[in-house]
Amino acid sequence: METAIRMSGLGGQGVVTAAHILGSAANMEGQNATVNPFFGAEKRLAPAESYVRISDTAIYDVGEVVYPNIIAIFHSDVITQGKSYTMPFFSGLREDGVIIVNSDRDLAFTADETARLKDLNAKVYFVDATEIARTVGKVELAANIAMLGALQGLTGIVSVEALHEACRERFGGKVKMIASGTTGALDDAIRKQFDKVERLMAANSAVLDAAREKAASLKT
Amino acid sequence: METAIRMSGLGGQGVVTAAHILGSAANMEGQNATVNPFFGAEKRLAPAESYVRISDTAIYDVGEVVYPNIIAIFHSDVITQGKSYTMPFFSGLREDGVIIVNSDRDLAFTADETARLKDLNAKVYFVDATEIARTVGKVELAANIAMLGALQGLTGIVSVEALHEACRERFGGKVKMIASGTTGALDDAIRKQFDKVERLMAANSAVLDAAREKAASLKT
Amino acid sequence: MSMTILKPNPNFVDVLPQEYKDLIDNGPFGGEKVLADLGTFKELIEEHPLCAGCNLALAFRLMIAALPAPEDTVVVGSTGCSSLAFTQLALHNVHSLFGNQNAIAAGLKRALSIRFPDKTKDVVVMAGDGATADIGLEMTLHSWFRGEKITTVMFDNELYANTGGQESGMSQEGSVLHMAPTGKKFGKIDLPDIAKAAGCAYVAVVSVSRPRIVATSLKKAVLVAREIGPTYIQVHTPCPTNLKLKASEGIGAADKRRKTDYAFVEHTTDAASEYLSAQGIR
Amino acid sequence: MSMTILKPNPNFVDVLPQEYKDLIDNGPFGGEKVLADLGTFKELIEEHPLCAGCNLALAFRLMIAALPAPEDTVVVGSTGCSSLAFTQLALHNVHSLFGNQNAIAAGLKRALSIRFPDKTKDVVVMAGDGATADIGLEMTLHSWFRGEKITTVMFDNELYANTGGQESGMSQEGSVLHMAPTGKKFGKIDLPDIAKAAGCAYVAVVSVSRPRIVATSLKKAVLVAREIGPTYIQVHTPCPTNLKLKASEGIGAADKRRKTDYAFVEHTTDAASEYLSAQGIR
Amino acid sequence: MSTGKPSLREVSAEYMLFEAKRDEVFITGSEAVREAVRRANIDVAIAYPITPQSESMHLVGELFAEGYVKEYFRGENEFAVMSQVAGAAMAGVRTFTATCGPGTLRAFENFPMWSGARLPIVIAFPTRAVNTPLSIQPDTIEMGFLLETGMIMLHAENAQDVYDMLLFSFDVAEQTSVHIPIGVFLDGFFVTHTRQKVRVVSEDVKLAPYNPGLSPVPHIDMETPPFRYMKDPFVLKSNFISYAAHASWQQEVAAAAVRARTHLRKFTKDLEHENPTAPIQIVASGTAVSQSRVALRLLKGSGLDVGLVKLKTIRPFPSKEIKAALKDARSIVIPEFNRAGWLAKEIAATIPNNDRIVPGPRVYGGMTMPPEVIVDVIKNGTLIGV
Amino acid sequence: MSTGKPSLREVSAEYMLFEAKRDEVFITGSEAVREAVRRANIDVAIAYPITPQSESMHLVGELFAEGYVKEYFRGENEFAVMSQVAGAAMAGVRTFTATCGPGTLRAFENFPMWSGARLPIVIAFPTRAVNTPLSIQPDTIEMGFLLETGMIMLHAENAQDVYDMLLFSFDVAEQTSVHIPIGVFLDGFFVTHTRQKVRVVSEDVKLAPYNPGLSPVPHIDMETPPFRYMKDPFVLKSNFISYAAHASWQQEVAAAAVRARTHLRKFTKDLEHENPTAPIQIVASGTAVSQSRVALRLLKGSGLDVGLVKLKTIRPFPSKEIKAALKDARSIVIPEFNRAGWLAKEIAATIPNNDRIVPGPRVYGGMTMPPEVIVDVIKNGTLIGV
Amino acid sequence: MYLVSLIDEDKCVGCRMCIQICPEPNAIVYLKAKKKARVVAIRCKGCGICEVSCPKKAIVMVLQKQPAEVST
Amino acid sequence: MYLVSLIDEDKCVGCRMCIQICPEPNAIVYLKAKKKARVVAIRCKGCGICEVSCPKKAIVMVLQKQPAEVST
Ligand SMILES: Cc1ncc(C[n+]2csc(CCOP(=O)(O)OP(=O)(O)O)c2C)c(N)n1
Ligand SMILES: Cc1ncc(C[n+]2csc(CCOP(=O)(O)OP(=O)(O)O)c2C)c(N)n1
Ligand code: SF4
Ligand code: SF4
Ligand code: SF4
Ligand code: SF4
Ligand code: SF4
Ligand code: SF4
Ligand SMILES: [Mg+2]
Ligand SMILES: [Mg+2]
Repeated sequence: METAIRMSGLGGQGVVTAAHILGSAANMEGQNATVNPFFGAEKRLAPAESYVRISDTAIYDVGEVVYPNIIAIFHSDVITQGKSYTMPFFSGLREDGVIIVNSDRDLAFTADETARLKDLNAKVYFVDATEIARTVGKVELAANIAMLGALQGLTGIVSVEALHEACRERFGGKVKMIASGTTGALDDAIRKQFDKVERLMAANSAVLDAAREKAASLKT
Repeated sequence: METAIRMSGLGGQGVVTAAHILGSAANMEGQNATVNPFFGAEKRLAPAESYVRISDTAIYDVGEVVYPNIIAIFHSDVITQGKSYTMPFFSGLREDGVIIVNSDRDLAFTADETARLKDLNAKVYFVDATEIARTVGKVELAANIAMLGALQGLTGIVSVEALHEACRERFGGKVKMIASGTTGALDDAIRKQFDKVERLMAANSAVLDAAREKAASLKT
Repeated sequence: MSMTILKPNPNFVDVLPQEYKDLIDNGPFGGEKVLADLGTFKELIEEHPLCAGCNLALAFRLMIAALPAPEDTVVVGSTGCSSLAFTQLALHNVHSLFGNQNAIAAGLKRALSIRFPDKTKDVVVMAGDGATADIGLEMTLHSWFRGEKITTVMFDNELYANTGGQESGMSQEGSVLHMAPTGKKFGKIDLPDIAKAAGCAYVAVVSVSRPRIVATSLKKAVLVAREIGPTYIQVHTPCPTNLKLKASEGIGAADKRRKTDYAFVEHTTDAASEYLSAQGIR
Repeated sequence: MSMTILKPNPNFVDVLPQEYKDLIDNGPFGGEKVLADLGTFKELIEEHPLCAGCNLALAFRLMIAALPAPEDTVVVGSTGCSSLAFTQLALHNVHSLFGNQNAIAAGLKRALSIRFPDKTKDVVVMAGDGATADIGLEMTLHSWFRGEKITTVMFDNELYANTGGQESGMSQEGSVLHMAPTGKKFGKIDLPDIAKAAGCAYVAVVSVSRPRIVATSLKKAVLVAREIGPTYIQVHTPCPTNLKLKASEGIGAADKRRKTDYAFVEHTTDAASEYLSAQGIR
Repeated sequence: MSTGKPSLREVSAEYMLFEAKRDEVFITGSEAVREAVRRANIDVAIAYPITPQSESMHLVGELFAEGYVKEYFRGENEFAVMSQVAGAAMAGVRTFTATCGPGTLRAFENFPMWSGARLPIVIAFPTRAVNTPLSIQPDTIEMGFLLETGMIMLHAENAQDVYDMLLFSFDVAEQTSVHIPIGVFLDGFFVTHTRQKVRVVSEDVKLAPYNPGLSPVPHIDMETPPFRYMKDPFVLKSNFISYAAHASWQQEVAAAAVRARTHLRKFTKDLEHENPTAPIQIVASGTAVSQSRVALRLLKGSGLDVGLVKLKTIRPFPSKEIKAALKDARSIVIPEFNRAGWLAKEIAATIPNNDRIVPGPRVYGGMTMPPEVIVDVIKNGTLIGV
Repeated sequence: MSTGKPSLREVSAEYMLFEAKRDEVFITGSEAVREAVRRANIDVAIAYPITPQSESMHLVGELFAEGYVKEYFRGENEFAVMSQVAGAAMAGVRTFTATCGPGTLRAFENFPMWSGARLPIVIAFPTRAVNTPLSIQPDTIEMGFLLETGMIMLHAENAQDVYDMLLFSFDVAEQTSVHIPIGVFLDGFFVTHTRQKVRVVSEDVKLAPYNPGLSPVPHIDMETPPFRYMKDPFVLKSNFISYAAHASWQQEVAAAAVRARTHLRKFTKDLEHENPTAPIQIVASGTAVSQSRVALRLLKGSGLDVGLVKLKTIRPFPSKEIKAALKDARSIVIPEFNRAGWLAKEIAATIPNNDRIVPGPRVYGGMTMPPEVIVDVIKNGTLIGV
Repeated sequence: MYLVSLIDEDKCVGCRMCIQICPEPNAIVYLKAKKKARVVAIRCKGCGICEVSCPKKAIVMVLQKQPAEVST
Repeated sequence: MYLVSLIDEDKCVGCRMCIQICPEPNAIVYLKAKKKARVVAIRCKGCGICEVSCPKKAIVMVLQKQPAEVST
């Protein structure tokens, strides 16, 4: 069984980093995984997308995930301002899929959208990941970690332990993530906000757990 | 019947010009003709070659003449110093062919060469074209015209009148010859030696006739 | 272009985007705008995808606003961050290959002179430092040698921004960048100096942190290029994203350099000065 | 290269061309030759196909004779008349593409430094004005910007000779040439000036009509390039063939220009001067 | 810059090609380029020398000096020249240039750009070998490299073809439904430097000028309203739209070449077929056709029945016509002036039962192809069923 | 410049590829390039950025900073870089570089020069579309352009292929009987930017260094006597010798590629064949193979019997092997990530009865090729006998 | 990313510095009548350049999520 | 083309100017013992540069056809 995940957000939010961590976590715990970004210009605030495939058998399929099982929306502008390469935000969603949106409120969809989501038997969750990042991690830029926590809490696609471990690996500096062009530069910005790597890792860890618990509580 | 002519000399001697004039003459009198140079670097004193094909039927064959009926050697260095792209100088000569060499004396060939020329039933003529140019035309650079005269006198491949006419056309400036690269520049040098085009044309005309008569007298 | 061409056919007005209508009703075409008018008219650039806080975007915005005759100006760009903003520009503009901007511009300018013998069409090249001084240097310089009547603007962010922050010939000595992992081994290319030697009639080195100077230099450059010869503006637009600065810090970084090694420099040939004075510009 | 490598195996001597044997017995390898020795030793160039009276051939001959260490010198050429002489040169030399000579040289020099850390291999580029200032300009300049330790020589015959006399960027203003049928519209590219701005440690402008100056400049340029940085020599070698002069008139044409607008100019950075003095060269 | 030759009478391409009276002149292929350009009413021509192209662009320069061409200059290298020509074409004028061999490769990136930008540039390629080792000799290898650049490709056999093809190329390239570049290929030296008879029309006519109004893409002149001005352009709205934009544009360029067929066929056949029922067929283009003609002569009386397909249009490739022409051939010989054998590959990929093909002879390095070699391949190659 | 990493153990390519213990890492294709380069004992690497190549050459730069690569810098453009690498290779050292798409076309003239100069450069091409319109997306069109440049071409399906192919390429390219460049092609983004499992050997080994003494052409180092020093060189002595020199050199370069087969086969098969007896066969290279693998999965149980040929060596083209593999195929589907369909053309020109081929599906513009599309072509395209 | 600029009209003196230093076209408009600058929130990318550049410290960055409050 | 250079040893003072100004390598040799220059006719292209450059007018251009006379 292959699970395909699409993450949509804005440049600078860390969707590529989030995908990397999720894929690494799956890989660590012995699942097959591949991770790749959307191949576009990467600018702060421009649409950004990344993809993770997780499976118990070999994964061959390459490129953008056209038919995701899980969609994570990192910024409400993706939906409300159309800041996205993939319109509508749930296009291609497979049946019984899950959508997780970073928003401080439940967004109202059009009647048509609601009907189509219902047809697909999709579950939509709103999690205020930015707020969790701000309050728990003291830095908004950890919103991507909060989204990962929420995703774990809602889908259990990887274990909590693996996710923590992958997170530590990513920010511990042992393995440097190789992201294309500007993404790499954008991604480094968050490190600058912490004087010590340990502190960043602790903050991330707390954010991850808080979001995970928050999301789990929403699960229907 | 197609007659193929190869002219070999040194850069600056005007083998390209000579071929042009010969081909034009044939064309003027209603024969089919094509003219082309050897496609090499063109430098003063470097080997130079050009080719004329004359026929009563359409000519298709392109490129260097591999099997000439007539070979005109504009400088003895072509034979004695090996200043040539085509070695030996008579390579490819068809049976019953004619060779005309600009030289003040009869060059001695090796026994082997002599035998091979004899096998081919080739006729070899030595004409001191440079001397004729110097004495009759007052300019060594007209040696190429002298060679044309000799060629006419020995082979009659074009009429005397057509040759004169083509010569006038070439130097009259009405039709500018388009030669590749340096050839064009080399070719202009001769004009500079005469204050008036008419004088150049008269000199050429005299050289042509003198050489033609000289050659005809040699004809065996 | 006359304003009648711009005015939409009334039957089609309702299908046009509001942005276009705003541009026609309250844009800069026809009547010349000055820097102080910004904020009161519809600009020629629509929302672009460049980074928040991008200095290059600011320089681009200021220069487009300062064009003396936008209705008869065509702009030639090159691959790089700026090319992403070009698609949002309401002037005819070209993007073809990385680095060939001055060759395209030369062909354009000469052809426009044939087609419009009685009108001036301004041709302005705007490209990155990599496009101008590295991969396109030969075409930049030869357009100047030939005296092409075009304006060349370099957005000098001192690196290849669009591909993720690699060293360019305009990077500072010692900068540690992608493809310069042990620090750049040579100093910035002195293109303003070379521009003088190459025959530019007007050369200006400006910092994005001084909007007024950016705007006036651009205007001078375009005017001089009309009559006198090639002109060159090098505008310093450090890239906050690749310098790993906060979005708000980029402009300060520019201003700091302006006060040290990136001060305003202007070189005007006598012919150009004369011409500018005759136009009432000092 | 040590002389033992050069010495032929006695068993093969009889199949070697006489020219090669002369070169080993009486050539310039190993012992340094000076200009005055010409005519007494076997030169490194064999009979070449360049035109009778070619100034470029003369400059080439003088410079090859002036190399401080021919046994450890490699020469990089480009397409053009000179490339026809390169095939007759008894030094390792490269011809690859038209205009890429300074890029080839940069790669060569860096690789030779890796292979021979304890030895100096001189890398000398010799190419036409078209190769250096037109089609290869970007590679010429960037090799200088990067400070590549190579010597660049331009044979300035002020046109594209090998293709039959077309205008080049180094042609004089007003010259009527192929591809400039109404006369060239702009002046000679001021490459010596640009070379200075680009960081050359030694720049010389010389005329072929002064053999001594040609030889000493070349030697200085090669020495400075070893330790200090890139060097550039622009040698005026007007082309009698394409100028439609008699073969004997070319050298005079060069000398006439030397006395007007092609005078000897030398620019030596302080570091280069110091280094040359230390070598006992003034 | 000049204002051209107002004194010349403007005529249609059809008139120029079919109706106008012609005179015979004895000129080289390079001069044939000049004669075509003289009558083509060209606005901008830009040159960079390279053997064996230089003569033709010298002559175009002379036409500029005489006022036949409005603007002309020498660029700094071929890459720049092809971009300069592109800039001029974008501004809405008629353009011409030429290069070959190393110059073609130097400028290479421009050619797909031209097609993609829908520029109706006409360019002559007097083909030449490419380095290393350097050779200035004829070789058609560059045509193989250019096959997928989107341009229309015509291959001339002789100076007459050059003259005719260039003149009608402007008309075809500039059709609204086409508007992509056309390359006319003439074998270096074999055609460029060979003086031969060419029939040309009188010098007092010229083609009607380029009409910028008929371009399918807007020119860069600020004489039409700026397009695509909106806050969130559609193309950024969806992966699929963004991908499809690129893909469909490529398809449109390819389709333009296909649409060009109709227009090309007004002036020329895709191929000419001599002795079509013969069991042995030679297929060739350029001067390989000429050499094959001589081979046919040599084969007369040999008992071998041989036909000859002269391919003129290389892009769009006339697959259907080739298939039809070779339907009944038992053996197919494809002489080429290049090592790669791109034409043999095209045909092998096109026709069924491609084991009928005897690839070659191939001559490269600059020598002419002795017709005897073609005869030899036919006599030996085909009979032993290679 | 550094002196490299003397601490690493020198091993043969065979040991590196087959014997050394491997560990599994979770990396992108760009990182796989780094891991190969780390172990390849490279002297000179030169870079110029272009998406999606930049990351790999950044990483090579980091290896330089760490001492794994002796010399590294950024050139001024791709044309220059390819000449700089050539210069270094001429001097007798091991070189590496990478570029793609527009960069490949910008540098184009260098590639036949490399082959002609017999330079064993290894270059990675993370393939990308070419302008116009600009697209940074994956597209294999550049491979079609490079087919006749004389270089050996290998096409990687995934990061593991990239790692393995690069490492053995040095060994193959540097053989005396080969000594021509090798290009390793990896689909941009699909491979370069996709994180996946790759098995790599430990970091304490490196390939044995390049041995300049084994070069079939002398290096430019003045360490061997100057050659060809005579008054009248033979090559100027005869048209035929001069022509033949160029032609035979081209043949020798082509022959070197053929000789490379033996060496390549020590390390890889020309092609891999899954389900060879199936009447329907897919032939693909690069990530089109991956998408085809998924298609095979989707087709399981459909009743259609489909095989898959994964082509790894594109040059020298394994004609005999392809013919054999497709001998009994009734229908052949060739999915490609480019508009031109160069692979379909290669195969159509190679196999008999090429009407068995269903060309396509072709996806370009950067989108992935949904396996469903391949299934669709097989289900519909083949059955209706297109 | 999560912020937009907000001008305090009480502090703003209409010097237009913010307008000329903002990298986004038409993101700050000038209210001629009031002689004040005003941010068009929908066009603001929240970079904060105007904030650091305003000589009167009239600008603050606020969380984007209150569109009603920002874009009046 | 048809000429080669010939040095009159009586006039030659051995200044070597001709040697340094000849475009052809090894076309004029210096006879150390005699302190004179001598043309190697087989290498001379007859350009005449040495003729115009010799300060002593010791050089004349002669017709190439007398090899015996020239190359001694
Ligand atoms: C021939 C070619 N080489 C490389 C690239 C990749 N490329 C695109 S933009 C760019 C860098 C642009 O740098 P610069 O000109 O300084 O502009 P910036 O992005 O910094 O504004 C590069 C290397 C390309 N598109 N084409
Ligand atoms: C890419 C490319 N373009 C053009 C040429 C043709 N070409 C060969 S040499 C030459 C001119 C050389 O001029 P220059 O460098 O001044 O040398 P010169 O012959 O004058 O000594 C040209 C245009 C070529 N070989 N390759
Ligand atoms: S990467 Fe730098 S230059 Fe490019 S848009 Fe972002 S801030 Fe501007
Ligand atoms: S053409 Fe000019 S530069 Fe070239 S070899 Fe002849 S004289 Fe020398
Ligand atoms: S900079 Fe400050 S004071 Fe000036 S207009 Fe803007 S908000 Fe008002
Ligand atoms: S925060 Fe930035 S984008 Fe927003 S108004 Fe201020 S300067 Fe403009
Ligand atoms: S220049 Fe004259 S005097 Fe001097 S060495 Fe030569 S021949 Fe003798
Ligand atoms: S004539 Fe010319 S080639 Fe002969 S010796 Fe004198 S200078 Fe040398
Ligand atoms: Mg930049
Ligand atoms: Mg020159």
